[in-house]
Amino acid sequence: MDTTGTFWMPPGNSTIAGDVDSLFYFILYASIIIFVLVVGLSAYFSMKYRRRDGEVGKTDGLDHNVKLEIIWTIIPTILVMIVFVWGFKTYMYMNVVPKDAYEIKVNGQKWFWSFDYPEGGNSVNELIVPVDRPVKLLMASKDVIHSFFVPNFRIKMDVLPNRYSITWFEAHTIGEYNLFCTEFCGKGHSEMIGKVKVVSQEEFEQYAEDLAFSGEGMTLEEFGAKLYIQKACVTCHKIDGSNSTGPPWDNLYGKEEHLADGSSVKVDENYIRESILNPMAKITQGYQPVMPTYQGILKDKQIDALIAYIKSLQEDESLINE
Amino acid sequence: MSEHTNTGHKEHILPLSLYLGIGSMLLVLTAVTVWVSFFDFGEFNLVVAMIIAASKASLVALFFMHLKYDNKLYAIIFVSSLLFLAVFIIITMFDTLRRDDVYIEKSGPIQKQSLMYDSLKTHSDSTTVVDSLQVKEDTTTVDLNK
Amino acid sequence: MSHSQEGHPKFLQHHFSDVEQQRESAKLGMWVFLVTEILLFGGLFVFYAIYRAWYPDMFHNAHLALDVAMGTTNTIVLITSSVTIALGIRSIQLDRQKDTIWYLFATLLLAGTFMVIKYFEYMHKIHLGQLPGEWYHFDGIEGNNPHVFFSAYFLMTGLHGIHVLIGMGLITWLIFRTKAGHFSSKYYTHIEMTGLYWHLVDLIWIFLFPLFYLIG
Amino acid sequence: MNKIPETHYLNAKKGIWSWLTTVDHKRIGILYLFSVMFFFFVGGMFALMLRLELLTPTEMYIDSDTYNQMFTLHGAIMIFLFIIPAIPAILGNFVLPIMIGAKDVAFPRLNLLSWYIYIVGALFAVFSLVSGGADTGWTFYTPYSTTTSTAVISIVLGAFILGFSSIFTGLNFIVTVHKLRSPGMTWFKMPLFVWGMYATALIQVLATPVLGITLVLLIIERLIGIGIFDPAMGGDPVLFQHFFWFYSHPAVYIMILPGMAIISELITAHSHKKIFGYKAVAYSSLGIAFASFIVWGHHMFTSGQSELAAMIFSFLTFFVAIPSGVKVFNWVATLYKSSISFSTPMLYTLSFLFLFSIGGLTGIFLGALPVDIHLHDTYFIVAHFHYVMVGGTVIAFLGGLHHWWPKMWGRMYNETLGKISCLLIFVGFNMTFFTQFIMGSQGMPRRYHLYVDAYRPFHAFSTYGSWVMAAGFFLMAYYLIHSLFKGKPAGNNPWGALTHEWSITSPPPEHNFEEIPITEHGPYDYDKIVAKSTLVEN
Ligand code: HEA
Ligand code: HEA
Ligand code: HEC
Ligand code: CUA
Ligand SMILES: [Cu+2]
Repeated sequence: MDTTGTFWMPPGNSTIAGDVDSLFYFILYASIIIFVLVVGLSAYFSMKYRRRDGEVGKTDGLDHNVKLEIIWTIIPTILVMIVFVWGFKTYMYMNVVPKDAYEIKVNGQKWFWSFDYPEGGNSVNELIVPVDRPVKLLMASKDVIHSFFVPNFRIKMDVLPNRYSITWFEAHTIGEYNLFCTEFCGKGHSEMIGKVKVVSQEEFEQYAEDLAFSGEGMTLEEFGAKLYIQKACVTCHKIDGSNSTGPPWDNLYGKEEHLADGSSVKVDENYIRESILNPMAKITQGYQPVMPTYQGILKDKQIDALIAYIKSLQEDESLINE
Repeated sequence: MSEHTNTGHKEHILPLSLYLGIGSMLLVLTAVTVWVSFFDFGEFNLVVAMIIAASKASLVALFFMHLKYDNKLYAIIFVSSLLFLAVFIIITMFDTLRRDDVYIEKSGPIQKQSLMYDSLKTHSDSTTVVDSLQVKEDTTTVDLNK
Repeated sequence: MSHSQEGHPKFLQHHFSDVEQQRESAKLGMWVFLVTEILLFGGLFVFYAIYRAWYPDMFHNAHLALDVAMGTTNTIVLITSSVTIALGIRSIQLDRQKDTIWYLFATLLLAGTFMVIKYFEYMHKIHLGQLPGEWYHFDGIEGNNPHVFFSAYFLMTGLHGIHVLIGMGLITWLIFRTKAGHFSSKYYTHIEMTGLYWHLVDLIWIFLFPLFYLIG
Repeated sequence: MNKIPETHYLNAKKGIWSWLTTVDHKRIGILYLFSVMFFFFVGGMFALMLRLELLTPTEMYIDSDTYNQMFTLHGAIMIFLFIIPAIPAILGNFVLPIMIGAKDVAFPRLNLLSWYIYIVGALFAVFSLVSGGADTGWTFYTPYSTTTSTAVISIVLGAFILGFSSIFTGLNFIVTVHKLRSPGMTWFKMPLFVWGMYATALIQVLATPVLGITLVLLIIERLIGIGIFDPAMGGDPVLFQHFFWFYSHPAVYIMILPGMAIISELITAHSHKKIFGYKAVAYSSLGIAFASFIVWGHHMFTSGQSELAAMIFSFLTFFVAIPSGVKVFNWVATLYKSSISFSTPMLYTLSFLFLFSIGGLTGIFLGALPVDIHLHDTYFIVAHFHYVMVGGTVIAFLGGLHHWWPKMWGRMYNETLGKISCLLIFVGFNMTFFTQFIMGSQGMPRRYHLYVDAYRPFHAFSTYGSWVMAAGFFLMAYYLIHSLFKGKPAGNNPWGALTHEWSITSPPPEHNFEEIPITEHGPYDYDKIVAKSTLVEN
């Protein structure tokens, strides 16, 4: 099992990577031999039989050779059959999820990934899995087709709207790997990049607990602050007044927000809730309508916590209290 | 003019009676197919109807379209188009009917039509997939009797 | 094959060496064209086959909404029109231009009848809201996605109907040209080609009829 | 010294109108030449803009939406407006009837109509371009294509219309080959170019209608939601992929078979050697054509299609490789004991052998299920299809263009510049696209505007390569246009080749032949006949 990566392949960090790579290299070397044969011979003939100045005459009438023709039909046929059978076997292996696999629900959506863990936790754009344990991904999309691709694991599977698709892997090295969306899904397609974080079993349990955490023993505000990071709001919303993809959250609550359609609205609980669940309903002036919906991802309590957190970022007491 | 020899110069002029005969056979077959549709052969409904339709179609092609008398090339062309269509249908159905070979979860839509965008279940409370398939059945019927 | 200098007929195009070659080319071309037509419809048949296999019950329930009597009548009408156009070709082969015109005219009338019946069927469905896709607003058909059945129905019969209309245009044009004396037993390629086309339209209907009206 | 004949097809009639109403297959070929090359230029400019943007991992000068529209237009223009019509409609139209000793194609008016349809289709595509562009990729996958807000309908309609243009060309060739061969031109005396075009025509006629109906369904789905492809209406998006690839996989052989057809012609004409295994090469064209209809699902290995279907498709895919291999080996064997002249067309032929082998062999990687799962929708795919389409078809097309250029215009282009530009294209091409194999297997996804920093060196090198290649193309455009006015008269048979088109004047007379020629010898009987090159005298 190589984990270093080569000229052709990125490090292979899952159990199937080795199989895929050996087939890849088998085809590669066979191809190189055939290629050298084809190009080498044509180069050699071109040199040897090049037309010397003025020489124009009859050429050799050789026009077939049955033995040769049979050989170059049979040998490639054998080769491709080897490739097929080999590929077939590996494919079967790649397709049958081990019984004891840990099942994670994957949701693809323009343009981020979210993951639901059996313990009840949820994470966005960061898939956390235990090392050396098969993980089954049960995937569906909320809008268009996406595709779940982790080069280091050699797995890829389209994520379809209104239909489940399945893939699995077993990572054997701890680390952080790129997760790409490889089915074109619109503007943010190339930014629909996440991470797969492979951690030790103990660490994983810690994470799972953390993700499933529903704020017991914390104030709503504190919980909101945690979610702000955990659910990736931080990627688009800053709290230091600076602009990012989305409007900053500090001093947001209670103010009059100008909308793209010219009207304006007061930022209160209802508006924030709507912005989270149905972001396209009211677009803030000066911003693109790119915020994803968190419908189904955030639970009520979490939304409340986020609202409390946003509220806490308002310095002007008078706006909060009325 | 390599293919000239294949056909006689004189066009076949078929007797009137043949046209009328074939025409009436077609009408009879139409009656038959309507008639048998009142019986239920279960699985074979489709087969029976298609056999009758195919015989009608062959009559039209062979006699009205002169395939029986013309250059065989035309018949080859015609039949090959049907073959390619068959390839299209058969291989596509190899996929569409067998998506759940390995996993039943893949068998069908999660939800009926446009509901999907807002009601796709995220199993934060660890419902198993089979449960959610049940859910699907329910919503479907509920939806239909709305 | 040298140029036939004597009696070089008016309708012979310069790049053909004789009438026979021109005629056969046209016929081969027509057959190849029919192949493209079959595959064009073929896509819709695939659509039908797959959804029928997915939702057999829905297809059964939905097909009850179609009127078998009208469908049967239309089948008879179309088959008869196939006979008349075939007879039209036979007449021109025998140089009976008058008969040809009558037969073509009969075909045209039958095609018109077909379209009128189709019109009533369509109007009825539109009235009830048994329409394709988003326009579907009819209760009372049980099963998954009944609008898909009507999508298939309207698309397939619709495309077929368009072909009937095109055929009607062609036949009208043939009637005028036959009247003008353009055709004879020596040269009737256009009638023959239209005949082939018309038979194909009939052929497709022969399949559509049981698929939609008889077995659901 | 060679002379250009007094009257020929180019000056037999005069004025724009005579061109727009011409039914002469040669003139229609020329009409296609200019329109198709125009779109090649447009598509190429989009490609250069894409590459420029990809020079850096972050946004450089265009935003994601623009980038997405650009690769969509690049792909759609290159496929539907350039590569599919390129060889059949330009070179096929020009030489096929002459090669079989006919005065024209079977249906000259249909031929002209197909050009007008092409123009109308092109206008729709251009309309989509000016009305904001479409951003679906050339594959128009649902449900993205049914929900995006861009001008999808007009470009889809454009592709639909262009399909008819392609069908009519194919239909014409089938009938022409069957019915218009001159006396003595039996099936096995036909030049292999004709065989290739015939096999192509079969695919055009059988597959293109399915594209037509698919696109119509897509448009209707988008307009009124009929529920076949859009899951929101109970449809199945994977079904769209079946429909699309049922056409588009055979379509890739609509692109390569004509290229292979040209190579068979060039390799004999420029090495004055009888083709090795004539029948094998001829039949393998048909073999490829038929096999191409049963492998489409190899584009859908990760789409969620059933495992069984995936295996069937993988198995069948490999069988396409066998007849392609037969061709390649036969070409190489043809060179044995030949007399090779390093003319520009021959250089293109040798480049073809090099590049197409790489392109085709990488197809084997993709046909192998587990490997494709890793490589699907990465730059490995982009590299694969540019190697077969550009390295295969475009290179063959350019070879053919140079080969028949003197026949078309009666004048020679500058051979030295020709060789330089061929070399530039060859080197630039490999720089651009070989790099993409590596970054692809390293995991770089395609259709990415922004990318992870690790891939930067590959992208940068690839972009430099595209400039080298562009330089080659511009040089070519220069000397070819120059030759139209200033080129030396080429004479009837500059290459000393044996097919019919070289026995008539350059440019050919209006009706090709005074008398329909009798075919007495095979097209490649270089062991029996020596045709003197008319270039030597210059
Ligand atoms: C001209 C166009 C062309 C041609 C000729 C080919 C030829 C082949 N292609 Fe390619 N292909 C495309 C254009 C083409 N392709 C395009 C455009 C796409 C992507 C579309 C998109 O998604 O946008 C694509 C994608 C594509 C895929 C899907 C990848 C994916 O998306 O995941 C696959 C998978 O099987 C594939 C396979 C093949 C194979 C097996 C051949 C074979 O025909 C190749 C046969 C040739 C050889 C093998 C070389 C010569 C043979 C020898 C020297 C003999 C020895 C050989 C052996 C022993 C094997 N191609
Ligand atoms: C025939 C087909 C064809 C051709 C020729 C090309 C040519 C080129 N292509 Fe493209 N390409 C596609 C078909 C083609 N492509 C397709 C189908 C896609 C997929 C789209 C999708 O994802 O939907 C694609 C995608 C694609 C991508 C991937 C984009 C992405 O996934 O994000 C890239 C990136 O490098 C690229 C680059 C290039 C380059 C640099 C060239 C260069 O070779 C171009 C060089 C050409 C010129 C510079 C023009 C010069 C011409 C003249 C000057 C006129 C000449 C006149 C005479 C000779 C008389 N192409
Ligand atoms: C992909 C970037 C992105 C992410 C991630 C994101 N947002 Fe937003 N958000 C935006 C943009 C852009 C707007 C402004 C446009 C609009 O109103 O839709 C916005 C607007 C809002 C508003 C309304 C603010 C106003 O001034 O009107 C609220 C509240 C909000 N987001 C909350 C959240 C929460 C809570 C999260 C995380 C759970 C989150 N957002 C994640 C991009 C994002
Ligand atoms: Cu999601 Cu691309
Ligand atoms: Cu393919």
